[in-house]
Amino acid sequence: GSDDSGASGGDADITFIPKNLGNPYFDASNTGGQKAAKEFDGSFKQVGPTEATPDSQVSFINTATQQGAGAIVISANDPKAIGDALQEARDAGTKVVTFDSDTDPEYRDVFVSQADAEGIAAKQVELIAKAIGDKGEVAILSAAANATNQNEWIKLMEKDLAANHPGIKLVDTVYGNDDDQTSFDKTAALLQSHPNLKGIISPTTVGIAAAARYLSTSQYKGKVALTGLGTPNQMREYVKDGTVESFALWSPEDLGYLSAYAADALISGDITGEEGDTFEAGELGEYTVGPDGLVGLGDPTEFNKGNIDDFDF
Amino acid sequence: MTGTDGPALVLRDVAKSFGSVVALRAATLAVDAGSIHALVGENGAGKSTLVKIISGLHRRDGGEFLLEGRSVDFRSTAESKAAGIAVIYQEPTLFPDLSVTENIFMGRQPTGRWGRIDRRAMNTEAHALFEQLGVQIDPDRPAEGLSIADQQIIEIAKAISLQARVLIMDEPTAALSGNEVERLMTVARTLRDSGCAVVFISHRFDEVFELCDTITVMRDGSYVSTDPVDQVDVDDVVRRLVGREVGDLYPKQPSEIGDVVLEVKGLTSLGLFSDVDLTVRSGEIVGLAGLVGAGRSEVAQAIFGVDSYNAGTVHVDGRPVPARNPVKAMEMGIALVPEDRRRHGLVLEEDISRNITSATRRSLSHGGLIWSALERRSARQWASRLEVKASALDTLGGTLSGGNQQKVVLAKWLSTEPRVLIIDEPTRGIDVGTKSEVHRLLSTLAQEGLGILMISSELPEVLGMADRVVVLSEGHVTAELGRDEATPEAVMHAATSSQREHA
Amino acid sequence: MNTYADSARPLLMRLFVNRDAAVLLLLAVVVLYSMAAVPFFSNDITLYFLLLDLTPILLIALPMTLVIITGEIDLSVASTVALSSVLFGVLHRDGVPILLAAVLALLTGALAGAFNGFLVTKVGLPSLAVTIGTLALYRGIAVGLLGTTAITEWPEGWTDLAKAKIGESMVPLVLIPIVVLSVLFAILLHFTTFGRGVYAIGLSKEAARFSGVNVDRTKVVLFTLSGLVSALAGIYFTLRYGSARGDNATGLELQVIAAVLLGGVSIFGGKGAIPGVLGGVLLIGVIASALRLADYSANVIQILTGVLLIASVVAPSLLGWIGATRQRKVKSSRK
Amino acid sequence: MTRLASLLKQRETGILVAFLLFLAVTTAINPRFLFSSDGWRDLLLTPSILVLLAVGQAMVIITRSVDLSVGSIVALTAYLTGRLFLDTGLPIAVVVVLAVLAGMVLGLINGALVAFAKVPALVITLGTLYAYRGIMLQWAGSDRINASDIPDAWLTFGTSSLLGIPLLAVVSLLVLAGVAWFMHNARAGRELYAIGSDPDAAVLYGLKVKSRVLLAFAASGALAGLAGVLYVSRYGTISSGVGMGVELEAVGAAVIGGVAIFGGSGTVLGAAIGAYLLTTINRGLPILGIEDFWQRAVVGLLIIAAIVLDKLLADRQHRKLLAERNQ
Ligand SMILES: Nc1ncnc2c1ncn2[C@@H]1O[C@H](COP(=O)(O)OP(=O)(O)OP(=O)(O)O)[C@@H](O)[C@H]1O
Ligand SMILES: Nc1ncnc2c1ncn2[C@@H]1O[C@H](COP(=O)(O)OP(=O)(O)OP(=O)(O)O)[C@@H](O)[C@H]1O
Ligand SMILES: [Mg+2]
Ligand SMILES: [Mg+2]
Repeated sequence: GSDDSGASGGDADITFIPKNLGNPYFDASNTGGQKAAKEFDGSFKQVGPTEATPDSQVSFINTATQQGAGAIVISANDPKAIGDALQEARDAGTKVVTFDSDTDPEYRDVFVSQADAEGIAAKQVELIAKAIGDKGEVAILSAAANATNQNEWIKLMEKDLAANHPGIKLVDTVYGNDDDQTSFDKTAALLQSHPNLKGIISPTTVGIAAAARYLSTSQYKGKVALTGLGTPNQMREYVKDGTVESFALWSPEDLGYLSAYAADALISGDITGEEGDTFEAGELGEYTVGPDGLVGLGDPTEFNKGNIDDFDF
Repeated sequence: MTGTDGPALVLRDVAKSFGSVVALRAATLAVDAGSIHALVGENGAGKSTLVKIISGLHRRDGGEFLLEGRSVDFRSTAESKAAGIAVIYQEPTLFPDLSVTENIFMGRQPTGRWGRIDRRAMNTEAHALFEQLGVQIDPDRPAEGLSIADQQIIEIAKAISLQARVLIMDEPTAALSGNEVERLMTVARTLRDSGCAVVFISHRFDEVFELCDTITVMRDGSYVSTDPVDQVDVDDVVRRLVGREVGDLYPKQPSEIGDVVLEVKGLTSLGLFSDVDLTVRSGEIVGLAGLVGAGRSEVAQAIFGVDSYNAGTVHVDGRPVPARNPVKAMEMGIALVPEDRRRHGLVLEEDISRNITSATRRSLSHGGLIWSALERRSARQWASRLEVKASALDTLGGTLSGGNQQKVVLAKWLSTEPRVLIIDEPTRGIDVGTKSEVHRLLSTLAQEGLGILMISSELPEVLGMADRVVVLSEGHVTAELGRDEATPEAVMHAATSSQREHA
Repeated sequence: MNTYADSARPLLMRLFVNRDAAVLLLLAVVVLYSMAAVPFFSNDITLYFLLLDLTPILLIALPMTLVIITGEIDLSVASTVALSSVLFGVLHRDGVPILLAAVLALLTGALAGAFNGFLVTKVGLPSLAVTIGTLALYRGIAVGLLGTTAITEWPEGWTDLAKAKIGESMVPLVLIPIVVLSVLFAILLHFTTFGRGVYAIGLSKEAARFSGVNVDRTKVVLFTLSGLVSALAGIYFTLRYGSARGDNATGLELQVIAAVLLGGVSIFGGKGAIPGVLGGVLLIGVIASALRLADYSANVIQILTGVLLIASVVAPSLLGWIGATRQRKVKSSRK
Repeated sequence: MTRLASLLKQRETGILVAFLLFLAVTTAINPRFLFSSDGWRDLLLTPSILVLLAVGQAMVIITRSVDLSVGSIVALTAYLTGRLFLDTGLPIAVVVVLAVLAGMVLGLINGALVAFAKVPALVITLGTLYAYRGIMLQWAGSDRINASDIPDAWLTFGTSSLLGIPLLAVVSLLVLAGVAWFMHNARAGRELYAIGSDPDAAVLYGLKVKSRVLLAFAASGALAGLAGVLYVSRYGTISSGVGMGVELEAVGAAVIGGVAIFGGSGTVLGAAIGAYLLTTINRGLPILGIEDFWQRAVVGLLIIAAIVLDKLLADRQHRKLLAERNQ
């Protein structure tokens, strides 16, 4: 940045808007954001809808606009639907950072990505291939049918599988809507409709936990592999009892932490979202803005029996 | 312990008001055990309200209420029931989805272990009750679809099985036919003989004088008199009840009979009536007589178009009236004052003004819009023509007494300026004073050239008012009698003759 | 000749002591209080966002009012919004001119409403049950048609229209169709024979039939209108968010019904008026907006919506009960 | 009339036949749907929670009310269960009882508002649907309860079986049997029917309408509370979305099962079968090759088909009664 760092103190007023409230994933990112705000002495709040729909998110974006928030840090429920509201906020001088789930690039200044999509997709394909010996039928248990990030990963995984893993056949994709019960029941249905299923990939924390719970008490335990994205606290039990060999995730807390710093940098004018801009993100060190305003957190971590007890989130 | 040492039931100076409406001022009633006590009064005199106070449905605002000498104050109908009071309300209180047996024993079914209802015992008892009443009703069938008479029987069976010491019947005979009334009276007498105190409310004086031993008259929510039945006659009672002399009950004036206005040919509705032919001329009152259930209301409703029919034609002034289209029928000059005024005639929760104009809205609207001022002007005019007793036009229809409700319905239909008026049971549940007013009105209307088709179950009314009588039995026309031929015997004969013996 | 007063109550009392007046008064109080106490609330942009957010509810509340006054209910409205939104999107995606696509979506909405009406009148089913069924059916078709995708390519001019402001002001353009439709529905309900029929049906279906009201036709018309207006809301929804999705407007039906009931419409039918309903919708919207600005969470807004709805229906009977008790006391002390 | 004939005429029979037919077709296509240990388990287990809610809902609908707040009650009691496990270390039995009692209290609030304020249940429970859910969310914040917070014994309970029948299914069937007995054989149960058949007549008749309405809502609340604890036992995690929208499923199950929405007729058994049919169809559609996305549409069609059929049967019955009377 060109200005001295003193400019970032005091008036950085940051509003976090998660996909929905009551989601532990965003609870963790909230913690990270809060921590960062304390460090750079900004004010922080998290508001959001009770249901993960774009229209309910728009009301909260509008409110932040009215309040003249310094920056909105948001995980988008739709790449387009909240775009105009964000544009409106930017017109009023509010900076917009997306994290976790992006909007179209023109609606925000910076997207803090939990890992680049290719990396996530590749990691999950790698884990499932390892678990089933690179051969057999697999299925995907996703979140909502419209979730941007999920669909992108699924597309990339399909490509990766077709290109590099001819022995693995993706037979079905089902949607658990990030709802425990639905994900649980969908897992049961998957196993029945595909008797030869060898593995399930669930690239969502809610889905993988529900699927693990189903598998752990069913006849398929140990026979059908499960991997995907999950939090260590939710999955610890199933890794220990052998239902799940390994899974991956980045640290949502770090994600929130980094996003808050990115927001602060935007507010203070340290960065504008141009490719090549750099900023300090506290204990995470220096980050550089990539093409299309992308800021990558880093590669996801793989969790397994060996290391899972080292994490607590 | 029958109350030989005093009346079973005493109410003294009971008062009750609903908001600003004073229903009872100072009502008094003393009924002895082993007696059938008539309670008579004009519509709105407060009879039903008194009944509802006795049964605990309403709480009195003031006055005394003694049951077998002890002062009581029921807060719910359950309490009065437990104290031995059975009530047959003006409105039937059956549960249509439940079986007849369950209807009789609801809330006090015989139970066995674990509080399990003993269905067998209940059925046996129901059979016994019906045997005692001499009726054949399947105790297992649901109450839905029962005729009014059968519903009334079930109410009575309920009361008997309660072994009530006080039985109150609020206009139980209003919808019953001759022999059904007879049956009811027999039951009432049996109950009296077993020591029960019976209160009987009715507007039909012949029944009152035949059945009861004592008569209490009420007027305007207050007590007027109590006399043994053999010390008064109908005229005394009527005078006390109305508070003035009542003129002729059937003030039929001769009128000039003109062309046919309504012509019905071969009207048939499967299972209800068939091949009904009818004509009504202008200035003529045609009585449509028959037993309850003969299908008269159905014929009227089919003519007016609220019900459909399978065959036949209806013409007004020679022009065909389309089937199942009441709007068209109204436009062409048919008006129907239905039998059940509280359900079909009025919208109880709407005010007098809107009720009266509800059939003429179309003609009252200007450029498609309705203006309240026009509406009120028309309503005011018709309400005063019929002398509806109310202070303001926004009085709700439901708070009027039966007679005044009937006037509002009449106003509503007369305001459509019909060519032919079909009027179903014009004076059912209406007191004598108002009754003669309604009759005078019908007569005047006929004189003004209106054709009137009058359905009535009261023979004197038919004979007193009609120029011509058409008799319906089991859905078939069994006789058509001129005013001179129409004797009670001739009408009853035709009304009871079945189609088979007729054909 | 008998003379009758127009009313037993004085004119002023009739005007100011009723449900509609109470809702509108409450609305005024809440607005004034929020302007004074909630930061940013008095900005003119508040009104802009408020109206944009409330547009679908305001629109659907109009036919819903009439439907509920006849004693029926339509739970399928939000699903119809989604269905028309998705259909609009699919047609647009497949190259149908956008106006034609809108018209077809509107027609589908009307058809969906008419189907409800058909089941309620001709088959004689209770509307609560019917529309629970079509709630699932219409939403299911919407989700089925689009699957995982959302259609987000819309011509700029159209999406801007949904958010346009009138001139330089902060008043959104959509206010104009809302006002026009509100006036039309108010006239239909309060000043036409059709409207009288609607009330009569709600108070007594049978009596209405005997007075020459075509009960079935009236209901079919209302359900069709309900579907049509819901489809209109669906198109608005699509354009405002630039996104046709199967899960658009999830849960909106309960919000609409809550607002309508808060506005004084009786769930038993026969009672209610358009001004009160508009007041009810705005009241919920204003409270939610003020709470959000005051940084209350969405949960508090939910709780308050629920409590307000209950209070609005319980209050009259509570007041009645208090009145009756007092009257009884006065009477007994007079003795 | 023979017993068999009268059995065939029951409304429940039709829906049971539909259920068995669906089961047969799906199993024919994929035998594992029924003939695998998981298939059999899921068939019985998946509907268990909805059965409880449908039974409660049926009791309320039979009295001519409706309870839209059950989904929110499930959420509140499920979260309460989690908190009790997490914060108090009370024995499981005590926690279960407390959660059921809490559900009952929430139901009583509904019932009291309906019975004493004489306000239609649809409005009241729509209000408490919002209020209870909001309270749960406010209380829980963004806390989530995970399987690791729940005692293992309780989690095992949710997945283990007795003689091949999952315990949760055993619980729900026992509750069903108890309530069915009550509705058929107890005076209070019959009074619920009477009240729903004609509320005005019930008042005139002297039935204790208020306390019976309270009873129905308390029962519905208590069953929702039970559903809440069982939810914890089966799914282990409790998030903000627990039970969202389940109220319409419960009403749908009751209606499909032949409970008349205007009260007075239908049985809790029918409602339970309705719940079985609904959930099983949800699970079975993918096997029939119907894409995930179309499932809701099929469920909707099914609800409509069920009520239309029910109406046609009821009309026929009605005409028969009239004919009997006229002969
Ligand atoms: N619930 C109520 N609310 C308001 N007014 C009422 C109510 N019940 C009765 N009234 C009024 O009280 C008066 C007495 O009515 P009631 O029904 O007791 O008369 P009645 O003698 O039984 O008449 P009828 O012979 O027509 O049955 C009438 O003016 C009636 O309008
Ligand atoms: N409560 C009812 N439910 C169903 N059908 C009825 C009912 N009442 C009457 N019906 C049908 O209509 C036919 C004739 O009915 P209704 O008793 O109204 O005849 P009516 O001659 O008009 O008698 P009235 O006008 O004296 O009461 C009956 O045989 C029956 O089929
Ligand atoms: Mg009376
Ligand atoms: Mg009749």
